[in-house]
Amino acid sequence: MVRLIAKSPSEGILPFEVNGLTLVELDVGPITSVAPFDGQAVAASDRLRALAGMELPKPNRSSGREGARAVWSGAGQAMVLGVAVDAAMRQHAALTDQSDAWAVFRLEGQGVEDVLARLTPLDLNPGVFKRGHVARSLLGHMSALFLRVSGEAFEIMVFRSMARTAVHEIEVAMKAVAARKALA
Amino acid sequence: MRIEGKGRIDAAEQIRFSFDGQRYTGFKGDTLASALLANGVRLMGRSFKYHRPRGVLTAGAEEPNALMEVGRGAAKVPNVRATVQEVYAGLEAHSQNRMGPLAYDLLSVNDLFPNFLSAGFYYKTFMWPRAFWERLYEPVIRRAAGLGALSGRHNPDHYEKAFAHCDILVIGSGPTGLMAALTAALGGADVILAEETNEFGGRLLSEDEEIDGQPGADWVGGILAALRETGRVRLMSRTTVTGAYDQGTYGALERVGLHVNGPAELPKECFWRIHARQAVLAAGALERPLAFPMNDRPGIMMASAVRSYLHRYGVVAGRKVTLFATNDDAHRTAVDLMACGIDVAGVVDSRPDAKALGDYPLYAGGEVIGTKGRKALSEITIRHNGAEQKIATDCLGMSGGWNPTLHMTCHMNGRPVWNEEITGFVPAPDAVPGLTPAGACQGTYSTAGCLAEGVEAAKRALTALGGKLPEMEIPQASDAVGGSKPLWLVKGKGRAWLDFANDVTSKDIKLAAQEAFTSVEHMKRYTTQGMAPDQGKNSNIGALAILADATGRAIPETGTTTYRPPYVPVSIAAIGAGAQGQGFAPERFTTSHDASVDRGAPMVPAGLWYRPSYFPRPGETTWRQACDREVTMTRNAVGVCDVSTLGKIDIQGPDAAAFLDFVYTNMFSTLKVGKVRYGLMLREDGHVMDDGTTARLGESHYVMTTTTAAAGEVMKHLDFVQQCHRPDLNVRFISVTEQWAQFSVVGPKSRELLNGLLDAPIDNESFPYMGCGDVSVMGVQGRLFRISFSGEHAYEIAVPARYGDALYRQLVTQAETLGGGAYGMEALNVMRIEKGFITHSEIDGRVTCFDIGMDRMVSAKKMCVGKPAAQREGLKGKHRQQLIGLKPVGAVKELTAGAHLFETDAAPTRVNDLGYVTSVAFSPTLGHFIGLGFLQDGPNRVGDVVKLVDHLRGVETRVEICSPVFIDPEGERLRG
Amino acid sequence: MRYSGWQVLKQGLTGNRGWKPAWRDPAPKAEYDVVIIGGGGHGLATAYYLAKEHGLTNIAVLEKGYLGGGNVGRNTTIVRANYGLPGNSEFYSHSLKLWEGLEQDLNYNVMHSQRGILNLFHSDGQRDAYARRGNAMVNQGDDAILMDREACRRMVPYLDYDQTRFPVFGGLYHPRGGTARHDAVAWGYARGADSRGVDLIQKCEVTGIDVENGKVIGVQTSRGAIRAKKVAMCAAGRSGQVAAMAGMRLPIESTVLQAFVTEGLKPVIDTVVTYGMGHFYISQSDKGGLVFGGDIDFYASYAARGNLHAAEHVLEAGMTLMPMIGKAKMLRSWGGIMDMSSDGSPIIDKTHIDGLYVNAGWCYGGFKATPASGHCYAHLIATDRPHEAATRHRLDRFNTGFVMDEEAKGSQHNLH
Amino acid sequence: MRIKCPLCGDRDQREFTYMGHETYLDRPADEGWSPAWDTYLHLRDNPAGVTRDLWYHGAGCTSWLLVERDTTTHDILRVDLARDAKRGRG
Repeated sequence: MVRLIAKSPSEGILPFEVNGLTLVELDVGPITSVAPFDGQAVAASDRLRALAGMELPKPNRSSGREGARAVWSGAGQAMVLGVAVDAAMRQHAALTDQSDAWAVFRLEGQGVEDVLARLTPLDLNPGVFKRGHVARSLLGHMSALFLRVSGEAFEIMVFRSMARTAVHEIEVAMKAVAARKALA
Repeated sequence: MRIEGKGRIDAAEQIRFSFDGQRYTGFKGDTLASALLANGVRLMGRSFKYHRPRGVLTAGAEEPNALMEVGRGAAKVPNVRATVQEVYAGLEAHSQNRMGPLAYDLLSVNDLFPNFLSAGFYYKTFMWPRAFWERLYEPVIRRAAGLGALSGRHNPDHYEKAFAHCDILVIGSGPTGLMAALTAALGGADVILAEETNEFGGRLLSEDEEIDGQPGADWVGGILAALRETGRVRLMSRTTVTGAYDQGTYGALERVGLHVNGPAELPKECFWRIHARQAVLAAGALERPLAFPMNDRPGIMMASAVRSYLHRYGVVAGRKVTLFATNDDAHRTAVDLMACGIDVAGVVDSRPDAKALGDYPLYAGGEVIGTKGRKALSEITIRHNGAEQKIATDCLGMSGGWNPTLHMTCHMNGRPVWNEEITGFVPAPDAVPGLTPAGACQGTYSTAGCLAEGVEAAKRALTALGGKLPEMEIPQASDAVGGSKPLWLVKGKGRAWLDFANDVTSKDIKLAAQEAFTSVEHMKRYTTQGMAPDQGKNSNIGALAILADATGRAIPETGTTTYRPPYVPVSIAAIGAGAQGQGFAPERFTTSHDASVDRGAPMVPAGLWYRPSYFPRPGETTWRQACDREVTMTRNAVGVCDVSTLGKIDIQGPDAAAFLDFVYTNMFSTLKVGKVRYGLMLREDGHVMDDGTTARLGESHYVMTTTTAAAGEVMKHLDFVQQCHRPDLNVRFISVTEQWAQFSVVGPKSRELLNGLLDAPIDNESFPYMGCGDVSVMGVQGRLFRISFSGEHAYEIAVPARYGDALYRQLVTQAETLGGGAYGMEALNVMRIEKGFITHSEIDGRVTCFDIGMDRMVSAKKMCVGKPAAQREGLKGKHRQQLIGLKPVGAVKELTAGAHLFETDAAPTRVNDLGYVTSVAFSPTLGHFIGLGFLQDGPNRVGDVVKLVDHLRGVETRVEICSPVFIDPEGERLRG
Repeated sequence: MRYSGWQVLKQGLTGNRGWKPAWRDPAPKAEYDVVIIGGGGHGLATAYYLAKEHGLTNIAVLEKGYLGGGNVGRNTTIVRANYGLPGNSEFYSHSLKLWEGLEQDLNYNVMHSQRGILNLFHSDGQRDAYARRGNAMVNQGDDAILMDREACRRMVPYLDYDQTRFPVFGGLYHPRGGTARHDAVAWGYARGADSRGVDLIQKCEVTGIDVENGKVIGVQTSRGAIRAKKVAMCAAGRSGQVAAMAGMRLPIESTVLQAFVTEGLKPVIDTVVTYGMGHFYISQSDKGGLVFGGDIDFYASYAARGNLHAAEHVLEAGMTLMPMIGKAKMLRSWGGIMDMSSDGSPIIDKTHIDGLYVNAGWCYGGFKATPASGHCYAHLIATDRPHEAATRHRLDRFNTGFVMDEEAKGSQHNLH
Repeated sequence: MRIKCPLCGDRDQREFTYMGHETYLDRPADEGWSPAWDTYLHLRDNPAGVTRDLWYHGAGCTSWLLVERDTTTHDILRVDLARDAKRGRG
């Protein structure tokens, strides 16, 4: 029997590189939103720790590491990336499969903040927004999630349907930054 | 004329450019104005009203006269200040606001009749005959008015916007700003130093002045090195801070690529949104022109500008220079010029006790009372010791003292305060929260004072941030303040200009006062004083003083002056950057987008999404042919359509059912697991907000669907209801619109099609009408809902979005083998109209549940959002226009949506208006047009004939009122 | 003094020394038949029509600042009668007819320019909604033309028809719509009212409304108490504060609307153009500036200034719709205070206090309403009956549900 | 304008949408139309000065916020999560 072939959100348009900066699409595996029910936040966090060795992150923070990470994604909500969340957590939290809802990018290179300064109103100054920090905010006019994974790299999540726009806008910003550098 | 060895230009790099077709040579570092002056060009523009010849007045962004068109074709920029535009190779500039060549502007005929063109003359005439305003007067006025011209073509250049964040923003890099930035950085703050011009240093680059025993420019270099060394200062040159907004937000315009021939990716300008926790305003001061008879000729410029051209560009604007001043500052111009061997023919100082600083003729207590030279100054007439005297001169530098550049402090409604000591306005205290003015912009005019205030202001900002205060040594510098005595108007024969760009003279101000326009705002609006491109930077204070004099009041009691953002004009392309073309809003693509395009479907916007309009097949030449075929195909076999754009919200929790009961009019707590129910949602004001189906997947797990259009609004509404009304409910919800690709499979063969793909076949038992459940489709876990928006036996199948493209292609291919295929929005719309299903064409935001015949869906057993307000008398009853169906009477070519309904014998006027048509379609199923609409007391008029009138499309026809459900009213097909 | 071209010549020849004050500067009298609170466009027009149409001349207009200093001098000057709902339809139609004779009536050139308004639409659904509105306009006796994309291209060729995010499908054209010189409208009415004996009193702030036994008897002001038989509130932007003096709460929340003007440019935009997929409208003033605006800043405010985010949205909409304006430079931005009513339509009504009248809730649409607002308000004040063009503008309509929700946004004030 | 979201921190205004006065928190219990409903939906003090109103952090954490502001200066005096405020009011 024919099988359904999976397509990634940015298939065919990524990766690319502009003047030392790279934008790639990440396959982070399963993504599950975890929203603990009233009074269940601690229990849900404990359950996640038992399951994947990480807690439910506090606001604007992440936990875990690449491959098995939890990122705070809004009021009373986190997204667990890379590990399947045990259905037994259901008694503590609303679990919703979001594995296909997001396009996840990694933008990396020297001056990555200069590119993002053209796209988001967040203060991503390394002294303010450190490794492991997370923010829900805007990328252009799109809702987005930003995670700093290193001094020169961010993971950026946008809704799947807007992946093309996001990639285009990041690309334009990368080129403008490169053109400025060439001028200097 | 260029003075060798002077200026900060790079004499090694020659640059060729053109002005009005004439080729010239300048140097790197020149502005267009300095390069033209160096080439002896003095006539640079024409004034707004009288079209008088004008030359350059200033050396900065406040320039009112030397406005030009720069660039060619679509890239042309009008109203460019020649004083700001840096020259680059190939720069092409043209003079503007002229009819014919610049030197022989035909519209200068206006200058012959100034008395007939006095302030506000146009309010008093051009009224007869009435129709002549649009046909004659206005077109003539419009053509004569305006300044530069837009190309009328799409902007071809890249502009960008960006955000920046800092602890302390320092605006201006003169002595005040440099010391503020250094203090702030040494105090541990992250600093942005914004400088309007290409070089840091401000006025220090335009003066011959020492700091700490070094030439000013050298001292600047040292401070810049120290700033860089801190690693905390972001130096932004060519960046003008344009506005102060709430909570430390500032707008700033950076000229990124206007001074070079850059690549296409290089932005011309960048509009910055800077968030600064604290800011120091060190914007300096602008020199005040003097109002004396015929003070507008090319060659008359600001005394400080003469110094700027000399020291920054090595340019002198004349061979025989005179000065007219009220203060010591202007004498520096004479001294500096003489040091370069320039002939200074005299300094006219209105102060009787003025002292000369050098060996030049001084006319203390004198005034300039006239000038000569049509296209360039040739002579001035002065009155000195009661006698008149003529002096030959080709450049007159004038100085009426200084006005603090306090504009930013007005942006949050701060009103400047009159300071008698400096006879000028200074910023109101704490006019902008977190912004500390320092130096000349608050009236401190000595260099020593500026240096000290820069330090103080930065310390104040550091203190507010809770930072440490560094030990700072104040450099040694001059403490001269350039003592000035105001002179607001020199009496004499001839007009004295105030607002050069708008051609406002002292007489206009007096006329306004004479006609009762005595408040400052009235005067400005009546005379257009201060409304020109310089926004009154050069003239507002002078005009206010003359108004005060004309009304017999002191300046402070006459009023104050204010400024609104932006400080300098900002390109629309800069603030609107990113939006040109597709960038205005994100584009959302369904997973089936490429497959639809592959099949030739025209994709049309649906909110942010794109959806296929129809799928043309060979031989079909119109959309109607495709649409009719898609409808027939679907109703007879099977059709497939992507419905992923509908909002999908996953709702979980012990109180999920109670929550849904509260947001929907009807009950969802009674819905059985594995079932779907139609739901109606009201706004709290009782009108219909949205509708959709909600499925119960588990005891405490639902998935709600919304319309495509209202998905975002509904999500926000649910958040509001839960957080602000019912935080007691233990419920969680999240959008899953993006997670699932969802396709409707519609028609009598829909189950057959699905059973070819599902891993376990379904039947009417396992999936009855309004049933739902998990399925496995080609090995992928999905969900199946038996719901219909067409009246047919239909399903919606959902799979994780990564499989959307593949599943859609499979579904369409399989449908085609069954005699069906893909259908688009047009066919979807026809089928839902045939079945009488509503969309936002019907529930347009003014419609109530009563109007759509669903008032019985408002459960009496419970409270819900909108229920109380829907009971108002205005929202129900016979006066309301209610949903009906329409079908043609006799041979009717077409019905049109947007038409209104009348009794057949009534005139189609407002008072007879009974309703309107919301949706129409040609029904291939029925073979004629059908429509949905709203008619007063409609349901009681089924069978009546009314008149449909569409004035706009020329349609007038009779239609019969019928049920909105045109096909299968019993719903047999749905359950088949 | 009658204004005319001849007068301009005559005065010009004598050095313009003969022009008389446009209005007097009277001290307030102790008592008036009618006191109008607010010397903006609507208050001045009300005074003018009370004097002209109803013979009432013992009237004072009390203005806390200067005449015409509110929204009449801060708007984008658009004049139109293109509403779709009963109530608004006849009211703005009435207003446009008054506009069409205003210069001659006032002997003041308010530069009413019927250069046409083009409302663009960007989908079939929007086209049908506009058609419904256009048909309502014609039903009312006003003019409307439905234009397709090609007709738009001929009329406004400078739009981006090929790349823009939301393509232009067509437009609803209102030929009699246009613009006027906003300040001149206030000045023309002021001069007309003054010449008929109305006292225009500037720098006179009303600080209290005196009510006795359910009847209004006068007002307290910064220049003393003034007795009055009737008091007419007409203080857009401060309606809530004025009504509070009479113990009233209005269905109004005040917000900011920003407007923008560019530097002067040679003629390039000949009609008023509005965008259908974002909030943006633009025209070119006779002086050459592009005058444009968009949506309100959305939050409650009396600061009369806006923030960058709203401004950016407006300019972004301009750039996607007509990228040729990119090279024009925004010269000035300003904000007006909009009294947003709960259905987006205004109120002209009596109050529960005898002799106290309310004129409020003009949202961002008060300028074009100026003549009809004054005309209908004057009629109500003089006769105690609503003018036939303003029968639905009632204060109690929110409670009864007979609302006029042109924008179809519901009861949330800031959404209209 | 910037608003300090209790969860996300200091953010640009563009992440938020405004709804209206805090009156909206006090939904009347009346099942039928009543003067309380007229007040709730329509009537406002509309103060020129300190007010409290509701904002939605839609592009952030999706919290509704209760913001104490001055309508004449745009100063922001205090920000709370609306759900906490509502719970406090019962």
